[in-house]
Amino acid sequence: MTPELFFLLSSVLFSIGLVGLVARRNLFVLYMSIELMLSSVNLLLATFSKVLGDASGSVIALLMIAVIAAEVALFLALIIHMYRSSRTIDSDTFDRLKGQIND
Amino acid sequence: MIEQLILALPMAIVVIGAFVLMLLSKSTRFNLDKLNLLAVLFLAIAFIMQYFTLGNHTIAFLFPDVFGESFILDDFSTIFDMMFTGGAILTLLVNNDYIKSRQYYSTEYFTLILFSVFGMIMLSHAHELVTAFIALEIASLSIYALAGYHKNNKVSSEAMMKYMVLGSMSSAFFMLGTALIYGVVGSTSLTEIALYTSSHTIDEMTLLIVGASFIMVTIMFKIGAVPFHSWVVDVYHGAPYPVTMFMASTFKIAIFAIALRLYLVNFAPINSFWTEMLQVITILTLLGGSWLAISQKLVKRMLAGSSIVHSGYLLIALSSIGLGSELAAPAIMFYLLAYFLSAVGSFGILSFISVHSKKQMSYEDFKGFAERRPYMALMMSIFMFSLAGFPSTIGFLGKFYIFSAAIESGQILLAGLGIMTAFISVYYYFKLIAMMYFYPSQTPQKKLTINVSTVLIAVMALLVIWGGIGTSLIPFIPGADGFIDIAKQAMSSLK
Amino acid sequence: MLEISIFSILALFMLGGSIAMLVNKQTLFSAFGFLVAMIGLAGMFALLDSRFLALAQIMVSVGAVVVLSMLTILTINAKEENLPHEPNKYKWIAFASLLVLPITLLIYKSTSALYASFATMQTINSKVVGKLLFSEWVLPFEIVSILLLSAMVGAIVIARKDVVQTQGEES
Amino acid sequence: MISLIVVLPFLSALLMGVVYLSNTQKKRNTFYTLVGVGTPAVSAVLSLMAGAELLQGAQTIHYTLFQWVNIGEFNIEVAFMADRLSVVMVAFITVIGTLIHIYAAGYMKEDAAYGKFFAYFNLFMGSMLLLVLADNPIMMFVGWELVGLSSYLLIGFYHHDSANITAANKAFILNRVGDFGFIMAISLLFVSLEGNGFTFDSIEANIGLINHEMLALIGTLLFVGAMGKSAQIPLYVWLPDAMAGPTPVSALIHAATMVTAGVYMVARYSFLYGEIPNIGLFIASVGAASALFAALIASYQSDIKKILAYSTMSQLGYMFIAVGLGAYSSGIFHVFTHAFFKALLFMGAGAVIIALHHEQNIFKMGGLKKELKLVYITMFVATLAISGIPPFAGFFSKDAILVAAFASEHYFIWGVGSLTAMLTAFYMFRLLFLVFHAAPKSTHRLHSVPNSMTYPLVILACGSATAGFLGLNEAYGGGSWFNTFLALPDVSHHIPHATEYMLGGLNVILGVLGMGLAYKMFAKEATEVKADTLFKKILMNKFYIDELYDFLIIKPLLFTSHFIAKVIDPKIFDGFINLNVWGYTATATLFSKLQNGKVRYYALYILAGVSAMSCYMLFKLGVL
Amino acid sequence: MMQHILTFIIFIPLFTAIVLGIMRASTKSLKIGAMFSSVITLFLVAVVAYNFNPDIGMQFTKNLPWIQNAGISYIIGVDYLSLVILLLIGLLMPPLYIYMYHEERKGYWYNMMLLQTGVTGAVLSLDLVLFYLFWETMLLPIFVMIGKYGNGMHQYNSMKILLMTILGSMSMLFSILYIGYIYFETTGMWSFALSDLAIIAFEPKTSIWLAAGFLLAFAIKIPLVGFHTWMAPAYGSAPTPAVVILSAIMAKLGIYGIWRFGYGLFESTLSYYAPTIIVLALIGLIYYAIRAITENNLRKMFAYSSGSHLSLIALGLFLTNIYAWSGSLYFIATHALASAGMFLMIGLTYKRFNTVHISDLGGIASKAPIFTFFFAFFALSIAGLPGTGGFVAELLIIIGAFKADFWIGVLTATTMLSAMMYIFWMLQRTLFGAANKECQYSDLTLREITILLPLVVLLLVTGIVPSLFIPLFEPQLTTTLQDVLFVIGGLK
Repeated sequence: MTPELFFLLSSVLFSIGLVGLVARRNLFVLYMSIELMLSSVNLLLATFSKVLGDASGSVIALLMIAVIAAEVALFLALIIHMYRSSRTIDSDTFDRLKGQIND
Repeated sequence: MIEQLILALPMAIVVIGAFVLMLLSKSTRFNLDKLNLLAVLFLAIAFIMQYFTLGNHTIAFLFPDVFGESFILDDFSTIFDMMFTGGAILTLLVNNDYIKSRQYYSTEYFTLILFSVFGMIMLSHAHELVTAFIALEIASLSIYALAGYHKNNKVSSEAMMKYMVLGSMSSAFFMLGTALIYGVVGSTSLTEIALYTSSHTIDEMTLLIVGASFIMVTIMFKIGAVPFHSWVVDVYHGAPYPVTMFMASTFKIAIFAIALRLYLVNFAPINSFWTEMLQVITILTLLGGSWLAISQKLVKRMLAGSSIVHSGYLLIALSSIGLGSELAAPAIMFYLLAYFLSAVGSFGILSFISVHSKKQMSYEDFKGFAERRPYMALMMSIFMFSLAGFPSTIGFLGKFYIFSAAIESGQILLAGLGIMTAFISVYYYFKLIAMMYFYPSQTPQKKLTINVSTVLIAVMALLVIWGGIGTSLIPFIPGADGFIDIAKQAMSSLK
Repeated sequence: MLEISIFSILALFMLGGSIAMLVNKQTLFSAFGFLVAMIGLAGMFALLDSRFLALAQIMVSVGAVVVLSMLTILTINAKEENLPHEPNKYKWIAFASLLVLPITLLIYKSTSALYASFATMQTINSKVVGKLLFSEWVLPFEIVSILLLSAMVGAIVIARKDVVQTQGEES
Repeated sequence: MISLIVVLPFLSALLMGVVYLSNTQKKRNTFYTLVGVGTPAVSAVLSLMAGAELLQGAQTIHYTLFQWVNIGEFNIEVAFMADRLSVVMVAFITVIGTLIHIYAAGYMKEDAAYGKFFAYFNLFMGSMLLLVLADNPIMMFVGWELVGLSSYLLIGFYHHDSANITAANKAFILNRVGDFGFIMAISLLFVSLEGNGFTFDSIEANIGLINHEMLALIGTLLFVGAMGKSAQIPLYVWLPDAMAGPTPVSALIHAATMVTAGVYMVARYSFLYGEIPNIGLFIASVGAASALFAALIASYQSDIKKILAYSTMSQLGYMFIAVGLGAYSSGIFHVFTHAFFKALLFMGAGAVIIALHHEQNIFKMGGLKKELKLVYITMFVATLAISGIPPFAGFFSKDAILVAAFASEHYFIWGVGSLTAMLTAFYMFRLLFLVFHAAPKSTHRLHSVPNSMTYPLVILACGSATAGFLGLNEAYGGGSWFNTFLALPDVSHHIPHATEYMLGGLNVILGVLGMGLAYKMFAKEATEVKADTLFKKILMNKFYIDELYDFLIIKPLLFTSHFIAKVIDPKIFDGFINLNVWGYTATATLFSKLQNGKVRYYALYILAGVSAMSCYMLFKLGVL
Repeated sequence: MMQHILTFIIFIPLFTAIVLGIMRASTKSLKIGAMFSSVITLFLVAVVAYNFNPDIGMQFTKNLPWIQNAGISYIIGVDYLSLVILLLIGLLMPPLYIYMYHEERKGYWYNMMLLQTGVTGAVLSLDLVLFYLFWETMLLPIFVMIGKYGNGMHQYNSMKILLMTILGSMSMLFSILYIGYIYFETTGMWSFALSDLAIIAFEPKTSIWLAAGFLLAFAIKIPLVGFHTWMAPAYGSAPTPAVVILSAIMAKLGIYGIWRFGYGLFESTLSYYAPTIIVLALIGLIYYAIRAITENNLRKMFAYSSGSHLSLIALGLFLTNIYAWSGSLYFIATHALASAGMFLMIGLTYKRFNTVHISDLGGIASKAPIFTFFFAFFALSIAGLPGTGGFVAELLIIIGAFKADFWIGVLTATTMLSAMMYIFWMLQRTLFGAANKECQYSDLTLREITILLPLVVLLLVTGIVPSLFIPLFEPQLTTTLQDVLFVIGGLK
């Protein structure tokens, strides 16, 4: 058992999160992608914790879970609000602000 | 112990203020005016206390026995604190009329502002990456919420959505970087990191460099460097004026607090690695920012685009630091001061105007402004001069320093490009002046309103001028030299 | 060997879950994928001897976050036609994957180059975490509470249905 | 004292100008007449006194008014020098000038801008005197230019008619072309003298410092100046048009004084031209060509003043023949005599024009010898003089020139000169016969001619008749007093008296021949010439020189100007700038198109940025 | 008092403007205040000129540290060169204010006062950054005046002049910063004082780039051919007081800049650029003149005329001999007077006939003789007629040109022809010919004559007795020139 696999896994997860962020238009998926990215960092931290034999990494990951929770609160509120005001969760429909705006 | 408590007090007051305001939110006895005053009161006390701690820091860390070395106390952070609290005070006071004219403002507005100020203060004091990250998140999350404060406005909501999605994305990079650095150093304390970087060669620090670079991505994102800039214009546009003002001036500066600390101290040995990357980003930022700014029709969007350009100037200095310029660090500090004053002023005027008009101010709307409100127009011109780097304003001295630093570090081309973009910026800033002055007004002259907002804007305008031409020959009043001294003092305390 | 196989299974779950999250059109299916990935992550934490973390992951991420999001999804109950129509989804995914490749490689290569083996350490249980949390990490821990508070305030502000309805107001 | 000669007219011009401008409506004819005619008279007296002083043996009179410029070695004073040459010039300029002023007082008396006229007139007098009395080339140039200016003002005196202004412009511009040569010449002269003073005296003393090529160049350029002022080929076209001015102006400026400035200048620089005989020959050739050319044109003109103008040009040609060939005294002598009879002719013509209600076409005149008896007689004298009939002044001066040409063995020039003499007699008598003898064409009552206009005619007629005797040379039993007095460095060739008599006789014969021809053709009955043959057509259109200038210079200039305005400035210079601006804004627009409002694109940009950074790090750090 | 006199001269107008602005003065008190400030500055300028010692260099100097951290100091002083322009500014402002007497728009007056401070400061400052400050400051009022009070496409044109000028200023700023850095590198201190910087020896290659930065700014301001497309539109659109200052003072500051900073900092490098600039100047001399011939707008015509003559001045400056130099300096003064007069006349024309287009004018001479006299006088003095100062200057430059090179001399002498080509045809079409019946002809009023008469007298005095003025600048000009020649010669 080597840490290499963990590293690989977490980097792949991080990347999947990034891809989801770029490729999808569903606000929920966007939000989950971000959570996935942060979670993959948690995995990385836990791995380091074990690699270094230092519990601090895990503590950081713990704090990070709290941060994720905070973001979740805001994100869910956002999604609800966006859906409520526009009846859609398609991020592409929110494009009133762009390059040159005349109004 | 008491001494330490006193030093911690400004921060504590801000957060206590946030709590108090939060608790008062359901009380009917407090209207917006009073809440505003209360918030300003808290911030003002914090500001004054920060002012008095300036220059006599006998201890380096707050409660080292409890917090370890995660909360640093130095002039650098204190000066930043003063800018944050000052910026928040100005935001609140200048926009007093504005928020009263909009019905959607409620008490949470003040709470969120105070929370974000708290986050920024933490950010500038943080001497530990996780603390810094959390502080950044506090500030960011509050501002995400603030950006979408006008919820009935789809544009505002959209801005919030964009800001939140992209901001969280960039935060993930910060966290990733932190994790990687933790993996290398075994600690996230900046002290340890500095120790590590100074005792290893660049070749040994591959992972640390990767981690630090991911942290830099976040910083670049927050200051709006190209290609991480795309949110800036839209979010500045969508957010309500007070929030835009707060973001453009205060929050942007907060990012530099951590960026400079990391860059100048902890990552100093690996700076040289970044030089080329930074230069490319700088060039892109300067060009992209001015491209964006020049093609806008709304003044707010133009200012947003130009704020990207200003980040570009700061990046010039940042890369000069890596090349060993001695001027660059105080230059950044001074430029931040200059930009702070000018941006607060210009956005303040925009929001002041918007008190009575409900639409976004485009260039066209400024036609005849000088006839309607001659004093406002004059002050707006002063801020535009300063942003354009016209001499006799503080903006000129800021650019002067930045470009001197670039030349000192041998980045002639960057300095040249900077001057070119400054030239282009003259176009879009002076276009506004032209609109204000060159066209007759359709509506008659408005009466001169003297209230807190206008007085503060006038004070800002005077400071902008005084910071550019003020001389220290006049006793008791520090001139431009005073500002530079502050910048130098901040930087020298960093080492 | 056991660890490897557990790891493999968990990793498969996680990858499968996250890919499901990535490609599914139905939001609820995506959320299920995400749930699977999160549970897998908890397993991974356990595998890495961070029991407290695993617990926290189950409780917070799975128990609170994902469930909350599912609740939200169900509350919104977006109909088929309200979901985004994404004709070029896979093209985008392919393109983004291509762009993401260097980042993945960079993280993976640079980390794995540095560490090839685990250190032997005791299991990180709540005692260890608690000790650390209240000694070394007390400041971040303190301010995380403020973060949560501010996020709460923010969420309330955003999600609250406003009494005042002034449509058409710009800026 | 001699400074007063110059300064007085200027002051009076200033005075009258101010008085005139203070109230243009008010008639103050007495005041203007008093000041305007008085000052030249005072100048005349003063210059005669100066002449007397010189006659008593004084060499030159110098007077420095003040320092003008003193920079480096360029040390110029406003100083006057009355040597024999300049005194002669000054004397006849002031005397004849005074007469013309008197005449003008009559001629212009009904003009509303009487005061302005005299202000200009005195300005001209001052300038001309400055030119003549100048002690250094710079001051001479100042006078030279001011003469041009006042000429411009006077030609354009009737400014409501745009054609007159065109004529004035033409005069000034062609003069300025000459000045262009002049100023180059004096600059070169100064530069090549390397700071050995810049008065005429010191130039003469140091002329040896300059190499021969440079001298030739300077001489040529100086002569370009003279061409402009003295209306020689190719810069003569302004002179006929300049007749648009009032007749006294034509008399004073375009006959007696200004146009002779070129001759005076060459004589002034005689020490220089003495070193470069080739250039002298060139001058003589141009003079000869101009003389013949002008005479030919004059023979086919119908405007009385234009005929006289061409005749002036022709006579100036003679003078240049003289000075070119080194016979400076003869040249100046001809200037002197010519001043009398040409002024007289113009004034007579003016009287005729006034009498005929401003009719200038000679074919519409006729039979005036009874009505304008005095005018007829005086003009007859003048015509005889200009035709070179002894003993009138013209004979002696012209003869001297032709003799000099013959003696210097430039027979071709001599031949041209003689032919021109015949033509001169022809066209002058053609004029005389058509105006006074031929049958009257109109029955209008004649306009009365005031006395102030006729008395000067008489005085000038006396001068025309007798002035020649001043320069009577040994062959005719005189002592060449004029030449002796001038003491110019003439190139002398001794030829036998017999040859001189022969040449003189030939001249008389040619003159009489021309006169006879004119009598035969025009005395009784004459019809206007028609441009029926090519030759006539060319002559009547003055060899199409105006058109040539128009085609070669004016059209290209205007075209270039339009081309710059339409193409170079907007398309090239501004075009370059606008292209840059366009390129920049186009890029900016493209760039802001990237800002398409969709959040995933924004994420994509960030991802691309991070990805690029990662690539860079992958390679730079050697992770791969 | 004496050591602060220049400071007063610079700041009195600005101070007046600020005080009046704060007091929210009425138009009338604004007028009086502006007039008063201009008269006081004129008096102070006269005091300076009276106490000026032509035999020593910088005088009345004042050196104060300003922004010490950046090595920027407040150094002002006057020498032969600045004195000439200072006198011009002092002399021109009161007549301009009298000209503007009926102007009721307050912005006019404020801008003019600011403008005066700008140009005076630029002329007197001896610190590069201070100079840059004033250099930019003087652009602002022009920008506003053209844009706000101009005519035609004034908004566009004012933006054009602003941007083109600032392009130059930015390049100059770059050079200034670089020079400061070089000084820092060699001495370890920051300083932008001209006297400090003059002692550093630049590397030739660097020096070429640095000089280019300065020259670009000045070439645009002059403007040399190729940098000129802002000129005609700006002059065409600008209101009369602005155009007078533009042509009479600001364009000269381009020359002044080369003289002071170009020759003060990189004598030898300028000789590297001299051929190019001489060629440009010669082209400009003829190009602008030809362009002016068919120009229908009087303002634009004299804009081109200004360009032509400023090219001549620039030419004289780069010929580096005593005649050309003193000619250039003299021309700065006389051309300023003449063009000021000319543009004032054009302004008066506009007031009367509501047009500055030649094709709409004509026949003024028969109706308004005094007007005609002044108009023609200024036009002719621009053409360099003897008796006016312009002639002396042109003569000196031509002599200098011939001293330098025969062909340069020949081309320079064409100035005799070039000005005349457009001026006389213009006079013919505007003043003479048949009167246009639609125009309301009225002759100059006494107030207008008082504006113009001093200019006429000055032009005549400078033309007739130049020796009154030459001793003011000749000794130091010679010394400076010798220094320059020594450096150039020392390198060869």
